[in-house]
Amino acid sequence: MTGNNFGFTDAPASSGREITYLEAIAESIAHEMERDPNVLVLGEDVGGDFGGAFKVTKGLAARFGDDRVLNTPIAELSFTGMATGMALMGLRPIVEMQFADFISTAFDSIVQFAASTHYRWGGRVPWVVRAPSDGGIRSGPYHSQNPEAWFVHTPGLKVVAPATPADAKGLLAAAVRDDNPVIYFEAKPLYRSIRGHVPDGEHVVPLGEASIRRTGADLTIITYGSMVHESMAAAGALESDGIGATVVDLRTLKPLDTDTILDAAAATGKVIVVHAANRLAGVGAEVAALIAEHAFESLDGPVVRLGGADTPVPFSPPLEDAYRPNAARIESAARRLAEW
Amino acid sequence: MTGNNFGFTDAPASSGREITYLEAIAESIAHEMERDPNVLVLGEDVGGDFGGAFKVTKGLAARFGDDRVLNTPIAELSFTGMATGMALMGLRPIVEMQFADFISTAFDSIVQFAASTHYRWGGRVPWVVRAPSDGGIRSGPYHSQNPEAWFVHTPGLKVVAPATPADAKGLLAAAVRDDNPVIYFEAKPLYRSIRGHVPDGEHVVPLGEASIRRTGADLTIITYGSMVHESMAAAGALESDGIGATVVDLRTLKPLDTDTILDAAAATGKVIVVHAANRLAGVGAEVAALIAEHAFESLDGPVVRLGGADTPVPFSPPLEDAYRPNAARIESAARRLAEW
Amino acid sequence: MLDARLRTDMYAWMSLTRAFDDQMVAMWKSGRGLGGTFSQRGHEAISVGVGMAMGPDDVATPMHRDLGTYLVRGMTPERIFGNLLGRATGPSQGRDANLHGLGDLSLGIIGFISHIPQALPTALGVAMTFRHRLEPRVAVTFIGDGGTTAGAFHEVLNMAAVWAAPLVVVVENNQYAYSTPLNQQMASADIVAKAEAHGVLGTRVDGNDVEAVYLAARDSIERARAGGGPVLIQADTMRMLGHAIHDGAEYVPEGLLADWEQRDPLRLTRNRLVEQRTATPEALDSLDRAAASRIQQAVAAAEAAPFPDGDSLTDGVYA
Amino acid sequence: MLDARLRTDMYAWMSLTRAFDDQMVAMWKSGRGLGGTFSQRGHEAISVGVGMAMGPDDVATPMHRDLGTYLVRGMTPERIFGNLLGRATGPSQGRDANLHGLGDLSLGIIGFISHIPQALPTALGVAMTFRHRLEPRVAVTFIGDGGTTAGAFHEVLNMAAVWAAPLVVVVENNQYAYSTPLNQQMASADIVAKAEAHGVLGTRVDGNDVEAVYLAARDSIERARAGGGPVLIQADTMRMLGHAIHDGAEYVPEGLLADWEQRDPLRLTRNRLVEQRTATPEALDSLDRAAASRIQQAVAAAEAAPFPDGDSLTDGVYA
Ligand SMILES: Cc1ncc(C[n+]2csc(CCOP(=O)(O)OP(=O)(O)O)c2C)c(N)n1
Ligand SMILES: Cc1ncc(C[n+]2csc(CCOP(=O)(O)OP(=O)(O)O)c2C)c(N)n1
Ligand SMILES: [Mg+2]
Ligand SMILES: [Mg+2]
Repeated sequence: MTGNNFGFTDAPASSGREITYLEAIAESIAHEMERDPNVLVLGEDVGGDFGGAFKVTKGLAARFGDDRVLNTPIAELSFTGMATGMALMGLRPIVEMQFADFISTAFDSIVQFAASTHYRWGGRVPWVVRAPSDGGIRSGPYHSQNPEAWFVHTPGLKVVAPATPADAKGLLAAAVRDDNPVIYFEAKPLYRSIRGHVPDGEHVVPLGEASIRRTGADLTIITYGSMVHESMAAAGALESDGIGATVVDLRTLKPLDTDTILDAAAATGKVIVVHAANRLAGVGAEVAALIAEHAFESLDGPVVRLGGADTPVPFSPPLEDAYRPNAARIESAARRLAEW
Repeated sequence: MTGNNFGFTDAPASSGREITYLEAIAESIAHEMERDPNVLVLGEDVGGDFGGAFKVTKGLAARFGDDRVLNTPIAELSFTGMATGMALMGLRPIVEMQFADFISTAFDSIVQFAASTHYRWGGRVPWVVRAPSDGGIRSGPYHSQNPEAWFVHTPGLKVVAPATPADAKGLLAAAVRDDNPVIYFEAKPLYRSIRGHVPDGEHVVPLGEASIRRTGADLTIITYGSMVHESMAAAGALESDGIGATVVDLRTLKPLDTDTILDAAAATGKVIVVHAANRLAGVGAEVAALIAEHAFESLDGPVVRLGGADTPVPFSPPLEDAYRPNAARIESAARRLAEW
Repeated sequence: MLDARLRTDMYAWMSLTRAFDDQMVAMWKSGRGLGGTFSQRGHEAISVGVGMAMGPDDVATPMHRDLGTYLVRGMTPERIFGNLLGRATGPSQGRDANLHGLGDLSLGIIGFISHIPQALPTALGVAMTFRHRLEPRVAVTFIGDGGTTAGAFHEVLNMAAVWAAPLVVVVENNQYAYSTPLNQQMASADIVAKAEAHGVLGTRVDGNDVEAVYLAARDSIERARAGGGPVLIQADTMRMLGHAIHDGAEYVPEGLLADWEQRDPLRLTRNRLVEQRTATPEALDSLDRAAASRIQQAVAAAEAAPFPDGDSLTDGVYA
Repeated sequence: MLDARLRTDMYAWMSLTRAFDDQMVAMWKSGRGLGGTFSQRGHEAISVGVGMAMGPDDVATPMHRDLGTYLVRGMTPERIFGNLLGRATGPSQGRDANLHGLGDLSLGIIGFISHIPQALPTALGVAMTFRHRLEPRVAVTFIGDGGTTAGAFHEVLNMAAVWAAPLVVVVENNQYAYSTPLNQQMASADIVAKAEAHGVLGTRVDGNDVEAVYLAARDSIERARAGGGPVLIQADTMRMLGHAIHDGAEYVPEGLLADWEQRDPLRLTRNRLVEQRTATPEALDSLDRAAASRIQQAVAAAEAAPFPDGDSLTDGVYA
């Protein structure tokens, strides 16, 4: 892994090429479309030569035909609902939200219908909603959101948030093949800033399995998405001062890998939970609460949480920088906790 | 307080009459409309002689005119957005969702626009969305939801959830007078099952202040809404076995009364957090995480959470009963914790 | 004129629908029900007429007043009563309430979702699947007058027109959305014009005349099947009982109900069949009796069926 | 014919809008910007024409191509550039990005919200407030062709018609929603017909002709003000640059742009003013120069303005 590289790899360097996070997503979509004729892509501007606001789907229409790469009008509620209808009939649509921020427009169709259908009467809804999320890139309140907590709280969904190119590919493959509605949060700031080794061809990362990115004896940082990289940077800095940090990349946010979370918490007795999303009632609250209930006896200090402020994501650099956790803040929280 | 009464009162018996939770809401709306000509009511079926699915607004149209009690078409997204426009112009709309379950239809307008407007450019949005929530009454997945966590996670909103008639009146008054968008979760199962003393005339319960419903030295139960009553019943049963329980009724879920939460947690060292909503990544996760971080040194046992299962709210009695926390389950969790 | 057998069948299905409804209303009023439910009275011609016009491989997304469609497509009254009564034998196995969650893809039925009008986008997805696979199948979806004021109604008509999706949208205009009369819901009740503005063919039909409904639905479905694109059918009727079982509907003027009662879909069909000598009153009476006893049998079976086990609570959340 | 002064003023405001846009595009292309932004080229006649037709007490909810409306209503270029550059001096104080969050109720402007088309329900609420208070004021809202395919567009038209709300909806049909041409967005581009189906009066106007836009807006606003109910104006134009600053718009056929370039709103107005001897080319040139220097001054002030302090992050979340 090069670029914004903190020295960890997903895949042995021998097994693939170095590609960007964005390329890994694009490759995975194409691979799944190749493999299964039921897979198709839909969303605003995804089709034609254009290939979407971030060009993730560029080239797919030429390769697979307009019929499998469908440009939609601006109507997230109904085109996501349409995907549910398609999924019930056996197709496997991959729906692109132009930005994760617009997923709230499709909310009813996701949380009320897609999420509950299997429980209510057995209909299977094998779709994936791709949601380009996260900030740090001066995009303001409407193009920077991390709304995963809404969906983790909702029964019947699965939620993933890859942090590396290899996981981006492998989790998308797993999401497409899963028989349930999966929301796939892409971290926009990683799109082109992160490169990594990604296996050629078939590569599936099972849903529900966290990844331990590094181990250290003193404390555990539990995180996901772009904050994995900030946490790794912090862990590197801590190590030079003799503080050993384990970094757990959750990868799947629903269902959570509680075993890995609790084992890692118990192993170090001190835990920091970090995400870019609003800390208040975020996914980190669930992780911290799990630990406070089920790893209580092993705890040697408070379960610390870092996350976005309880404000919209602000635009101006001084504000956005104040809003967002980063390596320096993780590091200083870790130092305080280590001294506990 | 009579009916489903666990021996606690909000107001001195001398200061008011005994009325139901539903009557208290209705009285508060009328009182606010009387007091301030800017207050108006809108929603599906709220107007005319009908007065809404639960008859909360019955009589208001005759008293205040059709112009202040507006029947809307089925268009939650836009009539809630309309309320935001009204609020920006200085009106104080009270919007009724027919059921809290349909608040997801209005989601964009609440979480994206109303919630962020003051931060983004200073516009004030003094509206209240009334959301008849909660289950236990065999209404199935679409008429039993407790979606408060979505909104607690969203910056810029306030969220309240009264458990008693007096608080129902007083929190609604405070919500209407607040200059921010407030979501007011009514617990449907309490509508007619709970009666209590409610002050006549002016009665305002400030937002952001939890209420300690009873004190006990051994453990603290932190809860809100209908589960306050189940928790009080459990506390009563525990007391007869010599286990003293403090019960904290949060009342306001956003902003949380962190001082009261942390003080109560520290005082007993053992905490159970209970709500009817899905436990996973629910409001209780935030409460538990707060305690695990900021009251860690005082903790004498794991922070236990009880909540709904991670399933849609099922209809059939054996399933719904299995889904939902109740006094017996709270009591047994408390006994286990007390023995820790 | 339509085949005599077909026309008598229409009566039979409507009679079964009515018998179900009468029984359900009586049970719920007397406390033998569970939770709430929705009366079907007034909607029999629409739900049966459209249901019978559909082909076996077509797929329906019925709404809460389309009991006839479920029955015609083969969902047994036992199963539906099982759902209403929260039994393990209903299509939702006790998980969903009343007429929600009555899904069975083997019968080409997608379970109803409460959130209005979420069924429409789903039906569009079904239609687009057929288009995608070049299958000669049609998705048929149902919506109330109230549902047409929700934005997704228009989003779906618009997209269906852009893609010429094989979708038929049946608007059941029963004059009310809960307590709200049509004129408080919309300035123009010409829903056909709204469809046409999107480029969707529209047609209006007497929703109490089962043969008219059948013909409109048959033609629309065949047009959609042949690649002619989406069609909207506005079927006008009256909701004869309250919105739901607890609703006395005091807000509905009595005269309005009396007028529509004259045009009761079953009475209309019966009179026509008798006048045109397609069936004798006795033959129709005997259909009514058969329907009533079929329903008795279904209720008995449903009431005898087990509730789901509380331990199964978390089963089936995921596929 | 309209007053000469008014017609020259229209040119002046369009010239200011164009000068702002040229400067903004140049700055952002050369890396002197912050985040993204949206070019206004092609929309000057609409945003200025409607802005000038509004009364001082009317309220606008502009979209992302309505720079002219902000300027006409008195929001200074300094403040707008301040917003674009994330400075504390913008109406959002650095909290919202580019043309979002430019709200100032003292100017009768509600800040834009990204989620399409959330501005419409807001404007309906503004209009309903005026109706409620019996104030002779009008809410004017703006939406793109793309926005009309979102359901809330219809929800709002429907409710506005039911309540005869004093609302004017301006549809800026610029042939594209991002990369998606009109014919992939909707089967019928006759948006007036869609309004009329809801019972909303509709009218279509050449969106590059500022006088035509002004007249249509003036008449619609006066009608709404007089209690005549809502009006929709479909103004046709072309988005001349990409969707946003980063978008090369390779998907737009070059010939299409060349055709529309002939009908550039500024050129059209200039030619007409000169032909009709309302203004000399020199007078118009001098307006252009004044506009350019006004913009230079604004950029200098905005670039010199402070960023907000990171410590103010959590201020202002609540009122
Ligand atoms: C989004 C949404 N809001 C509110 C409701 C509550 N609700 C259930 S049925 C109904 C009235 C529906 O009227 P209509 O569409 O005309 O159908 P009808 O009941 O008359 O057959 C309402 C408001 C709902 N189901 N979904
Ligand atoms: C609900 C929603 N979905 C997607 C977007 C992203 N988006 C911003 S502008 C735009 C195109 C808008 O097209 P149109 O309404 O025609 O306005 P134009 O940009 O052409 O002026 C899109 C898709 C959005 N802002 N809101
Ligand atoms: Mg109706
Ligand atoms: Mg456009």
